[in-house]
Amino acid sequence: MSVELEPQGIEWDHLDTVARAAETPHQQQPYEELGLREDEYERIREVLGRRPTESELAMYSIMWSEHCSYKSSKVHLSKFQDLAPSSDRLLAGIGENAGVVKITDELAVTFKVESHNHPSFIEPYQGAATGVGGIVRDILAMGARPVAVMDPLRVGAADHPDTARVLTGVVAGIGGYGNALGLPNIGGEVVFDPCYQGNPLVNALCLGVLPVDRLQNKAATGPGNLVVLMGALTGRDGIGGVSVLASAGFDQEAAIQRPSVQVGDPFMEKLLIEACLELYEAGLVVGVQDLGGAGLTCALSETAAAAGTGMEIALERVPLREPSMAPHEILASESQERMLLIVAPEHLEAVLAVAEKWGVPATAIGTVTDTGILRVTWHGHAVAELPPSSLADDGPVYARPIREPADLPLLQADRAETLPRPTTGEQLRETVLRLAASPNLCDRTWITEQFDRYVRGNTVAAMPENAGVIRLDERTRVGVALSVDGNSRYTRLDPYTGAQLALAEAYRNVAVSGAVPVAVTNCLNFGSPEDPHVMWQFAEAVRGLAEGCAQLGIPVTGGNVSFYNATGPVAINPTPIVGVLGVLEDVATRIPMGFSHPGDVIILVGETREELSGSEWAWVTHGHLGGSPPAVDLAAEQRLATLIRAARDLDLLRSAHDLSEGGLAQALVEACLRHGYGATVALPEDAPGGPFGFLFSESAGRALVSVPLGREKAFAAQCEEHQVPWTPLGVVAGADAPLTVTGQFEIDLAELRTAWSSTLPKLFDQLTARPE
Amino acid sequence: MARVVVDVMLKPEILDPQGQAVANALPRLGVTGVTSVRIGRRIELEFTEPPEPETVRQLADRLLANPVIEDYTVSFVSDEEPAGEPA
Amino acid sequence: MARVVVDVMLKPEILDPQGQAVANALPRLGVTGVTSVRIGRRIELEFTEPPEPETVRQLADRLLANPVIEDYTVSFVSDEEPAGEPA
Amino acid sequence: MRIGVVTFPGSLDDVDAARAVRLAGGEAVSLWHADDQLYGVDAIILPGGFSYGDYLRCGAIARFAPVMESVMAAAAAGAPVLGICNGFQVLCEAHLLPGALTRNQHLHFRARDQRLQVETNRTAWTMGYTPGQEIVIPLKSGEGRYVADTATLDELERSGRVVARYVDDNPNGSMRDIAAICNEAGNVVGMMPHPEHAVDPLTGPSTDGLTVFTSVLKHLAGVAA
Ligand SMILES: Nc1ncnc2c1ncn2[C@@H]1O[C@H](COP(=O)(O)OP(=O)(O)O)[C@@H](O)[C@H]1O
Ligand SMILES: [Mg+2]
Repeated sequence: MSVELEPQGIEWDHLDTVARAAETPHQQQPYEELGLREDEYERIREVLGRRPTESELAMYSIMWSEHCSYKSSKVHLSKFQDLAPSSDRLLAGIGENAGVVKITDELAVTFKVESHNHPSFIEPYQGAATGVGGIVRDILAMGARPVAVMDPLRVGAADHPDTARVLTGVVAGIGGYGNALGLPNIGGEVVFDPCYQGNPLVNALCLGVLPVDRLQNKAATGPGNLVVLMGALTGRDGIGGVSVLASAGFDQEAAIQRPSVQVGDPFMEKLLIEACLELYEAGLVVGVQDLGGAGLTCALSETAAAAGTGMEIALERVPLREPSMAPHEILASESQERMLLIVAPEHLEAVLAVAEKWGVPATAIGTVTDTGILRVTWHGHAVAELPPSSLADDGPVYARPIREPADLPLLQADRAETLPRPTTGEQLRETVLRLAASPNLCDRTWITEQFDRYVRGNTVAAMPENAGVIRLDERTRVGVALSVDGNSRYTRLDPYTGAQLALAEAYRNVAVSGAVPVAVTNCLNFGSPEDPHVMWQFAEAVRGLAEGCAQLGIPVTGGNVSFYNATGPVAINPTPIVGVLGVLEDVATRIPMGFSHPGDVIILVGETREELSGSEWAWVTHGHLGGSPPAVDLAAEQRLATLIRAARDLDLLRSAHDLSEGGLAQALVEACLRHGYGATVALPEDAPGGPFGFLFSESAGRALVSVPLGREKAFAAQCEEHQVPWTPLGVVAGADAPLTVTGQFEIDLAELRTAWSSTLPKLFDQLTARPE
Repeated sequence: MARVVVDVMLKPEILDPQGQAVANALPRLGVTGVTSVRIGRRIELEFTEPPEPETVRQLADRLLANPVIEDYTVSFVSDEEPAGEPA
Repeated sequence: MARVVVDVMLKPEILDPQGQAVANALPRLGVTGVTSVRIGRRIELEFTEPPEPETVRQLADRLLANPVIEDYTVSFVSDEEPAGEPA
Repeated sequence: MRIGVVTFPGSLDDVDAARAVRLAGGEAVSLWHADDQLYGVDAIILPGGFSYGDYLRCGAIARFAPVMESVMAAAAAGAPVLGICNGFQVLCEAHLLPGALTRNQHLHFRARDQRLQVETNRTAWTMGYTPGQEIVIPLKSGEGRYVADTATLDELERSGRVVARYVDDNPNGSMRDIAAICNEAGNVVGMMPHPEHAVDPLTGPSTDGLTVFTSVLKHLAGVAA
């Protein structure tokens, strides 16, 4: 369905062509309004040997934006590759649309997390929905079938009126798009913090599966091959949207002169997925690239640059939703649900037939050339003529100034370990209940019930389990486990350690599920790179993550950077989100998180130190953020991971749950409530920080396990062998029996469940009146 | 060019939870004196030339509305009235 | 009793996947000559007495419509005249 | 026995329905929305999903897909037809079943493991259950609230055509807690929850759903005999 419409009311003599640009070298151009610096504009003129046309200026301004060019982060991100541990599993890594990890000789998976923060503040539903759509197309572009999504979210204070607007909209949007696309949601995070009040974080992760030999790439090779645009019609959606919003200081005002909001069409995306997979299977495409931020401009320049070829594009052949669109608008449009295909001429008919079968518009809009020049014409007039690599690869690169925040020493000196603490059993009891009911630790069901976790029939574990587990092969039952984590309070106190703690937690969540961690993805959400303090946080976090991955021997396979996240003038807490992927030879051996058999022995593995700074307790009960985050010991995390798998293989484990925010107290609460069994535990006499410290410290490298009665000695022997400290705590009690901490307190399970599960409904239930 | 508007509303006896949710939210916005809120669908169609009223009625009956739970009204709008299509 | 109708439609430049899906289905029902279908919401409110136009506008702005992607029109319907000829 | 599973544009749980048929011991045959025939299948499943994006009304557009002509004819001729979730919505839009499915009362999409009571085994798709049996299978829908006028509801009750009801709490405001109904002959069943997602202990909350698929195979065997 190729509708060629003569643009109405285009005054041809106003069209800025290459010829005209050459004739009028001194014409003023609005490069600053488009976010380009003067020296960047000069460089463009050098590259072209003339002033850019209106279309070229638009193309450079988007491609050289922070979002597309990574100009501030490049010099740091290189650490991921420099320090990358060698892995024979990695089939594609950083630089591709998403990293690809070999699971068996036949099967590979690809996964990546990306941000859609700023659009989600302006229009939460559509912002989140198109965020899911965007990452799904990245996965699709690798040749994979998308099979699951996850959604790490950060929003403002739970009781702030605007938080209801953002959270309910974002959750509805993620569900509205993901559910309609037929992708199970298998996990995520929701964290409330005032620092995100004017700038929520909506990160989305997608997992895809592909036969090893179906791996696709984006290179537009083979001069003479055709360039085919497949998917939704092109409209004025978010012109300069992602790039401008994610690249300029963002605030309420910016929202006023917003680009037109991108609206997602999951139905079209579903058809696009099926059509692409059919094309891959039939071997009908030479190259493929998704259209995301920077739309056609990005897809054209990246595919040509990757192959070192050129292109001849007839822009008027692009099917438009709005006939009056000008060339630079078509090039910049961020309309969703579109893919770019490179197709051999003899296969065009077959490709169009597949598109037709699925009811997806597809049109040949140009050809690959050997000129090394991307030439774009509009009804015969050349509106752009440039080297694609100058857009895709040779953008500006900045080593931004870096300075440690002046307030950091003071902040770190203000330790939570010195805060007044509960002492009596009664006070401890109240604290357990208060934390369990706190917005960051309470039951997520109100949110996760809005997501389909079953579709496609391969979900072996999902919320609220430690990690999502997906079966890849029904016959062999091989599968993967995935977890996404991040704690921005830790990172605020110490970005290097904070990033490693995020890595450690995701690694631990995957490990306690029984999987072998093999690969990492990440989304780095930070403030303005023009602020030296933010840039220092960024550099430290990247260093911490890169060195941590090197030590754990698992490579970073891809990710995304989101700068300019701030509420008013104040940057958000630095928020690196880390996703870890693990392999399960047989998903039937995954380890559940909850207590399930009365009489099972409850054991805490790992070392507990008195570490309360940055903790959920300090935040909830004192609104306190200060001191140094818990120490990281990645070697200990590895020993814990090995222990858990060894014990699992010997049938010594009934359940395992990682300890994180809220410490042992919260882990007990979650393990009890998962299947409705109580527990009777006693705290060790010599506990560091006393009963309180033992319950609420957030020391890393720990897990709460339950062991069948009679197997505890065998388990202890395993702990010895793997040099992991262990502390027997007690036993799993009966169904609906209370949670008892001997000599301290007892909490009726019903009371505990009510406290844990009423928070989100109370906050958000009736506040969803706006009709959809 | 001819424009037809089909308004589809849930039958009065069918519960309209969306309308109810809006009604419940009104006091919070300081709006009082609202006795009922009903939310339906407004469908604007552009025809190359004026369609047979019967064609439109059938279309509404078979596709645009579900007579089991919905009522609809058809109106033929003159071109002057502000349009909802790309300017 | 006063009846107010708020019609909410997506802004012209905003993609309307619903309208598109319906438009694509029409030929299968033998309906041709349709150049565009846009689907929005019709919201009928009953007030005990005629509200301030400003009140209704604010209501539409803050609750009934999403000004980021939608336009709306408000009409004050006198009880006699129907919104269109009932089918 | 060959059970057809229809794929409309936007169908999502078609692969799952086919898997369930295989696990029950049947042969799953995939049918395409544009097909003008049923390739001799013995029974038909309209799977869950968002056919045509659920735009306009769930099932409203799918109901006009070419394959539906054959499905309606087969249903009239007594062939077992099961509509799951979106498939149930299509069956109502096609007037193969009375009533309609509307927006959940709480306005949210809701996915949960749902307890149901099977009310009758006098249908092709539930003959393997015992009346009154309680089962747990996933429910996942935004428009699952069954509505019909009082006369229709009374008639459904009187003629024993309420196939399953929600127990414990009603997840969507469905009238008379209705989760599934059938036509007079009992060969056409519409069911909001997803039995095909409760067929394997590894991926479902139970295997209670498998009986739906073994039932139809048993029914067909009986018919054949
Ligand atoms: N937005 C979300 N979407 C899907 N699942 C979520 C979301 N938020 C939290 N969850 C799930 O809820 C459970 C608890 O979350 P969290 O406390 O962050 O787990 P952990 O601390 O072990 O990583 C996890 O299974 C997580 O995947
Ligand atoms: Mg976490």
